[in-house]
Amino acid sequence: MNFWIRISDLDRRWIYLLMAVAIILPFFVNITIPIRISPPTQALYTYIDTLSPDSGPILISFDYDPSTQGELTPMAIALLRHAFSKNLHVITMSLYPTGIGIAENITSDIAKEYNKIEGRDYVVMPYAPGYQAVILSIGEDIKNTFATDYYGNRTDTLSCLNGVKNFEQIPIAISISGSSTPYAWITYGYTKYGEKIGVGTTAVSATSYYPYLRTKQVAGMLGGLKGAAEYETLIRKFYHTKGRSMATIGMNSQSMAHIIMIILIILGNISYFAIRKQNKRSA
Amino acid sequence: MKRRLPLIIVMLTGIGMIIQYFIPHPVSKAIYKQSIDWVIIISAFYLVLGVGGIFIINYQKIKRRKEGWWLSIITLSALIITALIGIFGGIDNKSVFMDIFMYIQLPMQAAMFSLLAFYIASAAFRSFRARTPEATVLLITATIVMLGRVPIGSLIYRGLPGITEWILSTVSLAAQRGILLGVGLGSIATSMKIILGIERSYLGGGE
Amino acid sequence: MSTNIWIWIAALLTLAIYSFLYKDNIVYKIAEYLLVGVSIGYSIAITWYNVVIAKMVVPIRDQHNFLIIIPILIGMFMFARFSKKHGWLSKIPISFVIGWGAGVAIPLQFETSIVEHVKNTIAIPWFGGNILLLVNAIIIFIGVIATLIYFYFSTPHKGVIGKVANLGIWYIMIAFGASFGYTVMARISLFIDRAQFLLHDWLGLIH
Amino acid sequence: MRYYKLILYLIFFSFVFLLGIPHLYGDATIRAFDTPNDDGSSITVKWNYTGTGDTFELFRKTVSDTNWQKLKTLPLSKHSYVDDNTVRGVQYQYGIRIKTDTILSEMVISKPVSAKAQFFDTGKTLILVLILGYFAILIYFIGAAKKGKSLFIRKIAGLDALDEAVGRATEMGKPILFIPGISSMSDIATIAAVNILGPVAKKVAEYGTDLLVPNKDPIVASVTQEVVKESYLEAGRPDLFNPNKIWFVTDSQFAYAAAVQGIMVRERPATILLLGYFYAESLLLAETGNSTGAIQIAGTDAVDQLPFFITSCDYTIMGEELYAAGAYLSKEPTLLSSIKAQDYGKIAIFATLLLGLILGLLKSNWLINILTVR
Repeated sequence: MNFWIRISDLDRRWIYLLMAVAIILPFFVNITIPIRISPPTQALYTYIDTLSPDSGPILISFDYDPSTQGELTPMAIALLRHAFSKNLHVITMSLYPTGIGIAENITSDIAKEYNKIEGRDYVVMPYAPGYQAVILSIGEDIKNTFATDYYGNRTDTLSCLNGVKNFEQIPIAISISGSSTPYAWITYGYTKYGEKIGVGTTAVSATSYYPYLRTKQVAGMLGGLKGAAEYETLIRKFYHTKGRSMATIGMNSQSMAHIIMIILIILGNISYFAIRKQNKRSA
Repeated sequence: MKRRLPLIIVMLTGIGMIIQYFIPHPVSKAIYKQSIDWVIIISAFYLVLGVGGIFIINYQKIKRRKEGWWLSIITLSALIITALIGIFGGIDNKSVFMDIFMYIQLPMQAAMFSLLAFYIASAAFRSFRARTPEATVLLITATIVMLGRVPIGSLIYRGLPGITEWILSTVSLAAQRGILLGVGLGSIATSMKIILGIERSYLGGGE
Repeated sequence: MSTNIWIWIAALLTLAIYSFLYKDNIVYKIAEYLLVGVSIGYSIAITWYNVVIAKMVVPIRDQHNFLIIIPILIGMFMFARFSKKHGWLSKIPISFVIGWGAGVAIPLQFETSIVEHVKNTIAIPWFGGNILLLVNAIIIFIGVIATLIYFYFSTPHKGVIGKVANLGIWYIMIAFGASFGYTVMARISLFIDRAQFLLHDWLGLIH
Repeated sequence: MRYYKLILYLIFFSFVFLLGIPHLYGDATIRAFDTPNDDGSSITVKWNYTGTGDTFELFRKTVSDTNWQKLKTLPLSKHSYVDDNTVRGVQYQYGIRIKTDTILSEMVISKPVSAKAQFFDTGKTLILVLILGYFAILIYFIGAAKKGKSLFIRKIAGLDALDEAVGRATEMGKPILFIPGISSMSDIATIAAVNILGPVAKKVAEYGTDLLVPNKDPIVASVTQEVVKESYLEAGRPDLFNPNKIWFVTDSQFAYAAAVQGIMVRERPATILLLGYFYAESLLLAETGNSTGAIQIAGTDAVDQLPFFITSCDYTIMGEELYAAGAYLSKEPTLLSSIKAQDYGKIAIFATLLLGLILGLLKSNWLINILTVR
């Protein structure tokens, strides 16, 4: 019975190693754990899927900084792939000065996958200060908010923005954020201009948007890595997108890690009871 | 005077800020905005003090060749270099300062933060043992919620995400609300004691 | 494999932090002292721009807001702590900061952590027609009272009070379990992110 | 008799007045007034209209102006508008027209009005009442405590362990590590932590043990330094006080955690006290401390972090117990008085909850309306 005592006092480094393996292994081994699509993800997907190239550009705002990149970047990538697969025009921007670099990197990377050209198929906007002011100003005239794009081209010369004045020509604005910026989009974009708002947020913040989904103030939401993985599943299924499905891989790691943790907890408890029984017997 | 003046200042600023809350007049709003800046400015002086302390401690370590004195050289030079590059080289997105932040500070902070993935597992393994009924409840809820959040959970049992959601929005919410109500009452009472000059430990004990 | 020197630095520093999981070692120590130094240097530079320039120099020089001199003077009093005779002056800045904090907190605490929670707890949908929502609201109501009773200090936990307080403990344990399980996912995704950085951005082992 | 006539006149003239409005689509009235409880930056316009039409057109002019300026086109479902683009003190008049695609009605015009700033926000009366009431209870108990009335407080788990933990460190000749949270000084949890630090430092000084206090906030660092110095003085051992052992580490959360983690494994403290406000680093600190085999006592009012302390520490002081602990240890009766006030606050909350329950069953929204702070 010495075994149980050893399990019970297992050196924590073994646990660390187990966790590391559980998380890293799925990167290399192809496991498919079926992913069930949750209603908020489905809602966002369906809305974007009904759009056509003449519905006007969709707007994706990268309202996050490097600290929440892990959870949020896969969402941005999945949304961009969906839009580019459908030949929709895209405007990307950020309400954060530190988010603008991320927006530019990711948008241009994904655009390359689809041979999309800046100015014609998509636009990256530069940083403009103030959340409220920026959103309100897009509601009036986006070319006034951003006189030039990120690369310094005048926005009124870009064919992608032909006939686009304000929210009326932008069918949806999606805020990807680990903080409270989606609230600003809801308050100023939806309430004031009736713009459809989509939200991509971290797993921890996701629950706070449920009331807004219920009242339809938010058209759809991706919550955490799971939400991103669901979206990736949808676009893989219907558009056969290639490229790394970061979140799906991450989700496999996530599932593996949770399973390992639960096995550890069960082992811990078995050893606890075994040792107790042993002690009772010896007493 | 020496003992009284700090307490009088506490009382005046405290009551002033309470009154300000009730006055929508622009003068009151302006005072509030200005006061935030004042607090930020005053706090900045403490950073000077703190950094001064760091210099003294590390300098002494180096001077006396204490164990690990050369590590102090790393801290001090990193501090000085980063600060100088920031102040003289600018802090915008394309500056060297931002590179230092993005590729030195941020990765290490993120790595520190991510150690939690390991620690949370080891903490759960060690302490989630059904020793008492209360501990058992804790361990069962934790397990349900843990499973309810990943795709594999709904493969085991379809209803798990729903149960998770339900626990979080009822029982869990109730307990948190109860704790927060108590914390609210307690911290208001402490704030009031501060304004009344009864609570003055922040002045550094006794007198 | 990455050819960007910054990525290499970031990756090696990340590994240095992870080496602590095995045991404390010289590489971790170097990373730790470097991180401390860089992070203070970062704060100094940020404070320089956001406080010294934006809140002191600009208001005085460009906006002629000479009121800003007051908090600067108050902040300077802090250095009096090095003087035996005028040491008491150093308590003035802290008094201002603490009094301000207490005054701002009192009404806000009442509004956000007391009134709002009480209101949400009594808003029970008795006649909404949805039994599930009603039951949930009642579970919350009972939980709030039980948890709050646990934190009642004026009577020992005996008799009826003891029983209700015990129920409170159960609520609290479920909440803690749920919140632990809920956090697991977020913590693990932190390491997933770092692992992807190391394996993809740095080593290019996964695509 | 004269009043009777006056009323008749009034009725007569109001008829004439009403007839004077062109009845294109129905009757409209408009009212503009200073928005209550604001800083004097807006005017609220409300109108009533029953009749047909497509949209409202809202106009504005200053009294001295002759030209109307169109403010906004609003749907027929709207009956109010807050004009937040006004200059305080200037007199404005508002007018509204009802529009169909072919016709525009006559304008209905409001009385002149100007935006004023208020000196008391009546929407917040409830908060004022609560503050004053709570103040009164607190002052009553402070008075009682000063008169020497003994105030019963139940035992707080983890507090007794504190003495033991300090004692253990002295026996083993190892240092005690005190972490006052990572929040600022205006956080009440930090103040409670500082309150506990005083007595702990005194005991440490009496036994001649080492005390380490790394800080994440420079203000907290300067306060903890003062507190410990004072305690050593009170214990009669100012010679043992070393200001370098109570220091500011860095103000970055995870850099601080990295440094404290290092201190834990290198200094091997026998006792670790984690008291104050914590964020995600709570488990980093508590797990590392746990791995060194130290006795750990944690206390925080950060609800989100409590589960992690419970799993990794030997004793956990939860929520407001932390404030009580500080008062309890300091043995200052006036400090204890606030715990009594808190308990009365709880009784008031119970009463409100029960009243709300009963009123809810009676289908009354009265209490909920009162509790709505605008």
